[in-house]
Amino acid sequence: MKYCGKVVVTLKPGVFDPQGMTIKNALHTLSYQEVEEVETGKYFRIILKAVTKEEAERRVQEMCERLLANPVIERYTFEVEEFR
Amino acid sequence: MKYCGKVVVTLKPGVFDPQGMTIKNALHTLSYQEVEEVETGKYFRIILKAVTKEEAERRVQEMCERLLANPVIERYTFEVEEFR
Amino acid sequence: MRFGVVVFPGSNCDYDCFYALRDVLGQDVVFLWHKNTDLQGCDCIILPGGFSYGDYLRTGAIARFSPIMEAVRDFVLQGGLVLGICNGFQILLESGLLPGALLPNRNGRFICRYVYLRVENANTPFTCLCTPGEILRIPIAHYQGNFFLPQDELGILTERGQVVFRYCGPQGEVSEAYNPNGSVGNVAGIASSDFRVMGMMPHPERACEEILGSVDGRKIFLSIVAWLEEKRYAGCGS
Amino acid sequence: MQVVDPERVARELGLRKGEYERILSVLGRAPTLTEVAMFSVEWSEHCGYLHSKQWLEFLPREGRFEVLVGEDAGGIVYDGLAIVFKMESHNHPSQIEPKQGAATGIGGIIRDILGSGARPIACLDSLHFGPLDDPRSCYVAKGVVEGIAWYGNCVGVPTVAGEVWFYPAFRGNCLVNVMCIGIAPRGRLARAVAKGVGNAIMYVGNKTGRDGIGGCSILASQEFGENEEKRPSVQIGDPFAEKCLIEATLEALATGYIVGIKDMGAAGLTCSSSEMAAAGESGIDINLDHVPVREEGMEAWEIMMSESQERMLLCVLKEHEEEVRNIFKKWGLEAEVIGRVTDTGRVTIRYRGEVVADIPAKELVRPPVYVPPRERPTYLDRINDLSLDNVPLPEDLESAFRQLLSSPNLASKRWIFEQYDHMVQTNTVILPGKGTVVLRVKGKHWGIAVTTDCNPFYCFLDPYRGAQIAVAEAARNLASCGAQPAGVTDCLNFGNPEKPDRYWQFTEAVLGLSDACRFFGIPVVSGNVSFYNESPFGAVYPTPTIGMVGIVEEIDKVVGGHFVKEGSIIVLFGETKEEIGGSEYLRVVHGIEAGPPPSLDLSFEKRLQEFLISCVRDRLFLSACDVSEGGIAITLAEAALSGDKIFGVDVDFASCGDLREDVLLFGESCGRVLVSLEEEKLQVLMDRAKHWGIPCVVLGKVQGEHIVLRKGKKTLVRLPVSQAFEIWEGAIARYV
Ligand SMILES: Nc1ncnc2c1ncn2[C@@H]1O[C@H](COP(=O)(O)OP(=O)(O)O)[C@@H](O)[C@H]1O
Ligand SMILES: [Mg+2]
Repeated sequence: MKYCGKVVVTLKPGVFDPQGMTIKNALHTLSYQEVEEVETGKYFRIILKAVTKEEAERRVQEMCERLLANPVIERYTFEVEEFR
Repeated sequence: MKYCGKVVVTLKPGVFDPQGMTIKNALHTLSYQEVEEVETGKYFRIILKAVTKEEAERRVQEMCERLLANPVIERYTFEVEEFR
Repeated sequence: MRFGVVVFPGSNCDYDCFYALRDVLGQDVVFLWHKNTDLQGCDCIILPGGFSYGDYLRTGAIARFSPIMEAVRDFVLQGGLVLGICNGFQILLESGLLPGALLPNRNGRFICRYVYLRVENANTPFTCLCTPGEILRIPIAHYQGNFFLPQDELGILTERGQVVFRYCGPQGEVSEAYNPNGSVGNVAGIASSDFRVMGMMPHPERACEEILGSVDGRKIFLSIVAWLEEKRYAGCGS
Repeated sequence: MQVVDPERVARELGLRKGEYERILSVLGRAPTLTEVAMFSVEWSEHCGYLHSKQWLEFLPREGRFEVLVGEDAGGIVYDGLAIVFKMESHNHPSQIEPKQGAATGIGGIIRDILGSGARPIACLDSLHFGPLDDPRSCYVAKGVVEGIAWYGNCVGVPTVAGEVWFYPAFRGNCLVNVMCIGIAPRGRLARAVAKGVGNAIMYVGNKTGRDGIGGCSILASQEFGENEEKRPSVQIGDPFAEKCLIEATLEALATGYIVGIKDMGAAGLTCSSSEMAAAGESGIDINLDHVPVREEGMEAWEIMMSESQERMLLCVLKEHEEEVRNIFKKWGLEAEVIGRVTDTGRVTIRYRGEVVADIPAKELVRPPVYVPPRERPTYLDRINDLSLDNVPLPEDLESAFRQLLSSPNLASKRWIFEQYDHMVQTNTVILPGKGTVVLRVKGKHWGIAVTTDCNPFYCFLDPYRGAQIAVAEAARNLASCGAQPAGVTDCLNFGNPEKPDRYWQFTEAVLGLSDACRFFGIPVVSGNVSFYNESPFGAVYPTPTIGMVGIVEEIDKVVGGHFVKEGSIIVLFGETKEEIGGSEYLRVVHGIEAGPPPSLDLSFEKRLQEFLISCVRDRLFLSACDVSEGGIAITLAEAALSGDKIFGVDVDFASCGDLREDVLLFGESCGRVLVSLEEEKLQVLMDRAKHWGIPCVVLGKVQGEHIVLRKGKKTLVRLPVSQAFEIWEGAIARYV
């Protein structure tokens, strides 16, 4: 079976996000004054083989812990679905 | 009212994603052999004011078109929900 | 006494370090390929600057899994000296050999320029030839040099003297005006609690020759030499 | 197989009717789809130089030093070392996707240098954008700089110098010209040949995808429309792979098993295979089934046309394929034998068991030549009739001075070069922003000075003289720091050559470039032509960008452009004439865009260059920089503001002749250089200048906290240096 894991890695609260700031300013310049906050993050879409969805989830979580996110500054969320 | 738009920008299919490839290789080295593909993208979380959800959606879509994604190489998806 | 400069794919200051050590300072130095685990009897390992694995994902995130990093970890446990410069610093943080993380620069851009550093602790193997408070002029060149550590942890680090360099003005003023990248407390370099591992964003190897505009970087390499010599002379670690 | 009409495909890929007929006669049959694709890229303007080749033959190829003209890059030899350099454009991709477009431009030019067997040691960039207050232009400018920074910094080749211009003419079509310099021992240079029957053709680097298909035939060889269809031709750069490719390639070359090498840039595998075969008087037989591909189901023509980046084609001595392969594998790159050298003289391409192309290599690399009509544009007479009487003398010259200081064309470029790692490889002796950039060569006592120059507005006013001024300025820049001009590379950016007025601009500029280089004895060792730089806003200014490399004989004697010592004497060489046409002053302060551009005296320039070199050799100067755009006033400001320490100046123009004050301050007469020196060397210098016939006046001193510019008793400008610095340093950053 194939699964697709979608991972979002964002900065922890309190960690300065210069990119988000720059984009917010740019949006203001483009006259999107209503924007109050922009937070940036990384997105990964991982196609993997696994026997069950649970296994796929376990593996994706491990990948997040070990490689995709740096726990000092980042946190992650993910979801896994069947892929066809 | 406040809304939260979550935007994911990824490369168009067929556009080379060197990051994804390098991460895939790294995952293989870390013995996640089951990984078949890694695609990278950018994630933005935008908090904005709007009168209705529809308006918020329209504005977020505009921001994607005008700033967050370059249609030459990228595409985007987003969802908007109420924020409190 | 021998230096080893680790070569990761994407390192690009490896040769600059090698050149500074061998051709300018006359030291014995070898390259260490990241896939090997034999440290070839080196007394000090240098993780050089550059873009290991293109900085794809995060700076240093992939390089820290290179086989040589296992050996470096053991080497540290045995009291060996490790200096991480720029990308090397980032790798040390990702490996957990030093605390904290490096975020993108506050202005969101790459910055290449000379900065001034104040030596906060002159009692480390990497600064023992400096005087406390001495000011060094050394270039930076990075996109992610914005050092981050939660405030309480920074307090402890400072207390223990692990903050080795801070960005400062030409007279040693440590202030926001002289903070190029937004680092907490203007931190430019830190050491481990046993002072055997140091990471710094500025590039001492770029400041070893008069013709390049500064020789202040020599102090760092020569401190290592002096410290190792003394240790050898004493016959044991200090 | 699907039935397609090759003639229709040929048309769609941009081949002209006569060209299709020539293909028929070359092959003696109808071409296959793959063959049409191969001809279309090889005979595109970008690869085939259809409209420019015959003009480029005028360019001088000889100079003071031994000249190397290779397949992809050229260079000079000094002290047994080959210094190879080349410039190339990446205009259209950068306009569409600024970051990736510019990044892949850097990647491409680095591979060109690498293909000659040299280690890339520095890059330069010459950039032309629309005004920064135009949002799209600002976006393009930011993206381009970011792309160059990202790619260049990551591969570890310092971007050490360049230039940047902002004019409305570049709004719809920016120019991104990038130059790379490499060095190698003379005997170690590689060639782009395939020879020795049975030797392997090896593909190395990244995998092939569908990116950039038709990039050079379509993107770089046609005008810019609003045509969305052309857009997917942009590629994504992979600087990490490029860095590994550099190291692996140099390691492979050192084994001695590499017979030939060529980068797969524009026109990809088609161009590299056919040109290597033709250069080696050989044939090549390639099986595309062995090409590492990134996507499934790629057609033969797609593989042949793909412009995927970070790839090279090698010709490897047979029976040594494994050794070479292992080097690339060690660096994590693809390396596959995809074919063999034959003696048929043909490029034979097989795919899935069929021969999909079979073309005589020599025919493929002999594109048609066109010399369309050319005609002097009518705007020239209208725009070159400036009379000083129609230019009112501003009452407040200080405010004009401030205005110029904050013009992005004249302001500090720190915002740009600080984003570039200009120090990696630890060779940069004079840093950007501090005069002409100088690189040392490790283990030698000499060094290399580099610059790019071209004022596109001058070229618009007079392409012939504009090109000559570009050459003269570049040479003057080099000579100011003590370097002997040694070689030129160029990048000729023009509009649609099929329009007679654009073509005239092109031919005039080439002749100007060629005459000036020949006069100075500086060979043009390499270059690039970029046509079709037009958008719905019109054609760009004609822009023949000059990249010049010079030799500094004694590296420890070079001087920078900035003042270094309080109390030193400021001297101006050269004559200030009543010239204001084409100046930034006229444009910015009066809103007048008119010429003629300043006059140029080539023989004086040549004498001045030699004089400067001799003075630097004898350590007469503390600093030296040439006077160009913005005139003496701006040059003084630059010299005062660009050092590690900021200085004031006190200068009197009384002895510069009886000229209008604005002309004195802001006129852009050629052939002038501003130096500072110790007072005790003044007499020696004056005597020497007299002996050489170089006009020389003492302007004043480096001193105080103000920029003070006077004419006799009258103070024209008196601005605190701190204020001047703020204006000048912040001008570009204000927009971005
Ligand atoms: N696009 C650029 N990239 C890198 N360096 C640049 C760029 N534009 C300008 N510079 C640097 O900024 C300094 C000033 O630029 P400019 O005024 O054009 O130089 P010059 O007076 O030599 O013609 C030079 O050192 C130049 O190399
Ligand atoms: Mg210039």
